[in-house]
Parts: sequence; structure tokens; C-alpha cells
Amino acid sequence: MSQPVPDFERGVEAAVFASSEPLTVADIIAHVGEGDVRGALDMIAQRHAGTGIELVERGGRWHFQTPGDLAHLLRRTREEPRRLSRAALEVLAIIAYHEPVSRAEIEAIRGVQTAKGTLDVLMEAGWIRPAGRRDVPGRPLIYKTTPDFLTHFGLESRRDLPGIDDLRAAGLLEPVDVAFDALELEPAEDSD
Amino acid sequence: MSQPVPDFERGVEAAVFASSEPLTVADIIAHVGEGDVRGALDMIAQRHAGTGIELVERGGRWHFQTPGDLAHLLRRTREEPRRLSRAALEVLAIIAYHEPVSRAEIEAIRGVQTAKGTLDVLMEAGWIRPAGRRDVPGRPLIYKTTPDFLTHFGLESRRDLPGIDDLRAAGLLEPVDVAFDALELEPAEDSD
Amino acid sequence: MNADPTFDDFLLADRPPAPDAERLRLDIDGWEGPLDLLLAMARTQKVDLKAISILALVDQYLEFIDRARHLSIELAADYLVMAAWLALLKSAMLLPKEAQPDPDPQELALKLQLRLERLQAMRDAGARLFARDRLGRDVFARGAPEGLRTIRKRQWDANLFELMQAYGGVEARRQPVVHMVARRTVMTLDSAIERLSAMIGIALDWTDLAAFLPGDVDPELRRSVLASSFVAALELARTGRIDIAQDQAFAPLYLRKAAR
Repeated sequence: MSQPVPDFERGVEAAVFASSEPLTVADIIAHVGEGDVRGALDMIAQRHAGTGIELVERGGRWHFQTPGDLAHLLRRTREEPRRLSRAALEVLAIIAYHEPVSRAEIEAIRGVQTAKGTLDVLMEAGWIRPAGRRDVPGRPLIYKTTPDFLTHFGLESRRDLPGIDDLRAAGLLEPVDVAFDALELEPAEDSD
Repeated sequence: MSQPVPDFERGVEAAVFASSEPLTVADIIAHVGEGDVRGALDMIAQRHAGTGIELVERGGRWHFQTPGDLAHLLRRTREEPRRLSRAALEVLAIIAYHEPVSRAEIEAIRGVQTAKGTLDVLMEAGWIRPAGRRDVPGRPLIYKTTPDFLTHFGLESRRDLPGIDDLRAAGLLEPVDVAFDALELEPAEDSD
Repeated sequence: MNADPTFDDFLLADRPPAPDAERLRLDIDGWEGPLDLLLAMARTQKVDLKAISILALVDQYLEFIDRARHLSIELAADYLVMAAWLALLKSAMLLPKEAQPDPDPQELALKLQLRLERLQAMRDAGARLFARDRLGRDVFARGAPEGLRTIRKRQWDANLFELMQAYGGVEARRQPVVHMVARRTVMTLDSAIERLSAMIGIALDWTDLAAFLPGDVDPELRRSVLASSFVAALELARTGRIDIAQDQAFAPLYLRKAAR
């Protein structure tokens, strides 16, 4: 600092800083007592000009904010890898093997209800998409996999998916509880 | 301002200023990118020295706060944070000066059982947390203080705990038996 | 640090009244246990706890307890236990030096004094801690921070194997229900006993239990083998066929053929 900041100005600065809402001059006086609040505010605003903090007036009330040109620093995008849940994997597998299928058909195969969120997750991942409606009463939406699905799983085409016999040979048609345990070990959510 | 503040420093300042909690250097880098964050923090701290806002480090995390000498201007509008019981105060001091400690060790010093609520209150305040188990029979849970503890009490690190060096030098942070054995080595006999 | 009236309030409010003799006699509720009471009494003697007279302190405490009884004040058990202990300590201290029992009463008195010092040190430390400028009370963080935002973009991940496995699971559920008893990889107690007694014959000297475990098995089985072998070792020791030794808690467990 070039020269010491007067105590009154320090008080004004601290009061505005600590307040949870913008303060009027009268509010400030209630904290720091009578004095040249406007003069102090001007000095504070000048002192912070061009830094990472600015003092601004909006409709007679004063508050600190970060300058608009730095807003991009205060947000950041982070990609979070998330494992698919067991339910989502099953639904995806069923769609891949049976496409196009409706939700009711998926549920019939899985033997349990499918949460709407599960299909949303798969769509968000870009692996499935709605593919029209089935011509039966109720005209349910049907789903199929996308080209991204093939790319992500390293498949040339859906014909590359191993058949039931392959799965059995690979020991993947295990009793349910074992397969279940293996999947249960996955953390439900990744965080860091 | 005497001379323009570099953009990187402005970014660091804005990030710490905008954050609702203290930031580590790593947190700051996540927002403003790689650079000499420590150098920038030093510059910012200097720039604010003696004003109504100060930049402080508490346990490796940085935040802005009002200086202690302005407490009288700001305190009156706020209600006093919850008071701690004397027991809680003692338990907190014991954990801070001895950490990590088990409940049994705390009780050995205080000579009374610790009411269940005492540790809960300190954990709820965010000042202590469980820190694993001691590798002795019974594997008791041990406790230590948190970064929020340092932040709340204005300590840069545990080394700043009031009088900790003197207490350690006087052997007052050692268990009675250890201190006793040390005394045994001295020829002097105290009795009256 | 600042001279803040509320700090004194803070301490005084929760602290028992100053230990002037009369109030001390009547107010038992203010004390947090016998050590707390002893400390307050010790402080009426001297500021430096190193220089207090334990014998005088013992008298003071016993007298207090006596009066409380006369006034039919109900005393918590730990106050009475402390009184009994102090009475014993006092009588031992009054014996001629050569007749003093073991443990040495001077030693016990010194340890009591050390405990009081430590409690006092922590009490002072706590007071000094709370006299600091505290965030939210003396110093304040920014009242209305904009906050930093992290926009999380989820990147879903799964691989082909997981997909296969999931479909395998679905298909397995759809197969006609065949009840299979899941074959769990465990070592039974009987086979552990059999195995351990066969191996113990080979071992000549103390041998770590871990050395008896097969090295190359999957972790699930390994846990079972460890547990079964441990129980087997206890059983063999009970029937007098082996000896077990362990230096300390969590140290390795050593076995050898019973020496007879």
C-alpha cells in the first residue's frame, strides 16, 4: 500500500464486506458511526479498481463483487467419469440384444420395473435413442442403440455381440447371486 | 492504485474472494490455471494489509476476512455463536493439543467420563473429526481437529496453538506416567 | 486477542463459583468430578501446582466430603471413591518411610500432582484458544460470496465385458429356476484341524501361524482359511497338542508342537 488507509475507511470497507446484503449509506453509518461514508466509499472503489475485487453501487446500496471479466474463472467444467449402475447395464444390454424394444418388454425380460431415470442415463450417455413407437395398443415408445454405442464398446456391428452360447461358454451365465455380488462391488458413484 | 495488478493475480484474488469457503492452492489452480499462486497470494495479502479486508492462510487454505481490530464495529449486529460448555471447551483443547487422541485418553486427563454429547457438539461444529483407530486392543476411535478448526480460531497451523511450545517443553502434553518416569531420573525429591 | 467482556462471561458462566471456603462446602453440582474439585482446591493453595502440598490437599478434600455428608448432600460415587483413595494415600504417606507400602505413596502423590497440572494446562489452553479472534464472532468472512461453481459434466463409462456380464445376469435370471446350492469357498474347521495338525508335526520350533496358510489362494478363501486355522489352533491348544504364543496384541501368532 502506498499510504495507510484511515480507520474510518477501513471500518466502512469491513462493514460492506461482511454484510450479507448490499448496504445503504445509512446502514453503514449504523455500523461505523457518523462520518464521510461517501468519501470513504469512493476511496475504497478507487483502491480496488483494476483488481480482482470491485466495489459497486446499485440503487443506493453498496456491495463488493468480482469483476465481470473474471466470471469465467469462477465457473469450471469438470468431466466426471461415472460407472453405469447395474440396472443401467442390464437395460442397455437388453436393448442391444433385442432392439428395438419398449420399456414394457425390457421390464418383462428383466423381471423388475425399470426406473425412468435409467433410460434417461443411457440416452444422456448417447448410447440409446427412441426409435418410433410399437404398433400395439398404447403405442409405446421403442428404443434402439446408437452408432455411438457401437463405437464406445468397440463393436463393428450388433452382430459382433456374443450370443447366449458364447456367454455361457465364457461363464457369464452364472448363478445370479455371484454375478450380482461382482457388480455390487462397484462404487455406486465416483467422487473425488 | 500505484501500478496495474497482473491478470493472474486478479484471477487468484477473484477466486478466493468469490468462494464461500477457504481455498487451497490446488483449489485455486483448478479455477485460474497453473501459475505462481503462492506468489500471487503473497502480493494480494500485502496489497490488503492495513485495510478493512485481509487475506489470511489457515491450515493451507486461504480466505478473506475482516481484521480483528474492527470486531467492535461488526459484532453488535450478529448473535454470538453458540457457547460451548466448559466440558466441551476442555475436550476441544485436549484434542487440539494432543491429537490424535482417543476418548479414553481425553478422560484420563479430565478425570471424568466424557458425556456423549460433548464430542457430538464438537463434531457438529465441524472442529473435530474421527481420524481412524488406535492400534491397541479394542481399537478405539481417535479424534483430531479439522481445517475448519484452524479457520475458526485464526490459526495458520497447529504450531500456532497458544503456548503449545511451552507446554511441550514442560512435558505437559505427555501422559502422567511418561512425565513421572522422566521425573524419576532427576535426583531431587519433592515432598513437604 | 482483545479485551472482550463476553470472554469473561464465557468462562464465568460455566465455571463453578470461585472456591472460597463457604461456597465450596455447599455447591457440589458445579464440579465436574473429583479431579475438578481437587484442582480448584489446589489452586487455593498456590498458583504453581508444582509447589502444592498434597497432604494438605487430601485433608481439604476429605473435610469437604465429610461436611457434605453431614449436610446430607448426596455425593456421586466417584467423589466417594476418590475420598477413599485419598484417605488411603494419606495414611500411607504418614507411615515411617521404611514401612510405606508399595506402590510408594510419594509416587502416587506426585502422580496426582502431575494429573492436576495437566488438567490445569488444558483448561488454560482452552481459555486462551477461545480468547482468540474467532471467525464469525470477532472477524468475519465475506457476507455474500458469489460462490465458485463447478459444473459437473457426467461422462458415463462402461465396457463391453460389463455389458456381457449384465446380459449374462439377466439371462441367468430368465433360465428355468434350478436351485443350486452356491459352493462357497470356505475351509471347514475339521479340515483346518486336520491340515494344521499334519503340518505342526513338521515344524520344529515356534512358527508363525501365517506360515501354515497356503500362499496362492483367492482372497475370499484366504480369509476363511485364516479364520478356520486360527480356531483350529485354539482347539489344538485346548486339547494340549500345541502351544500358542503371542508377544502383544496384533503381533504374529506363533505355534509349536506341545512340548511333552
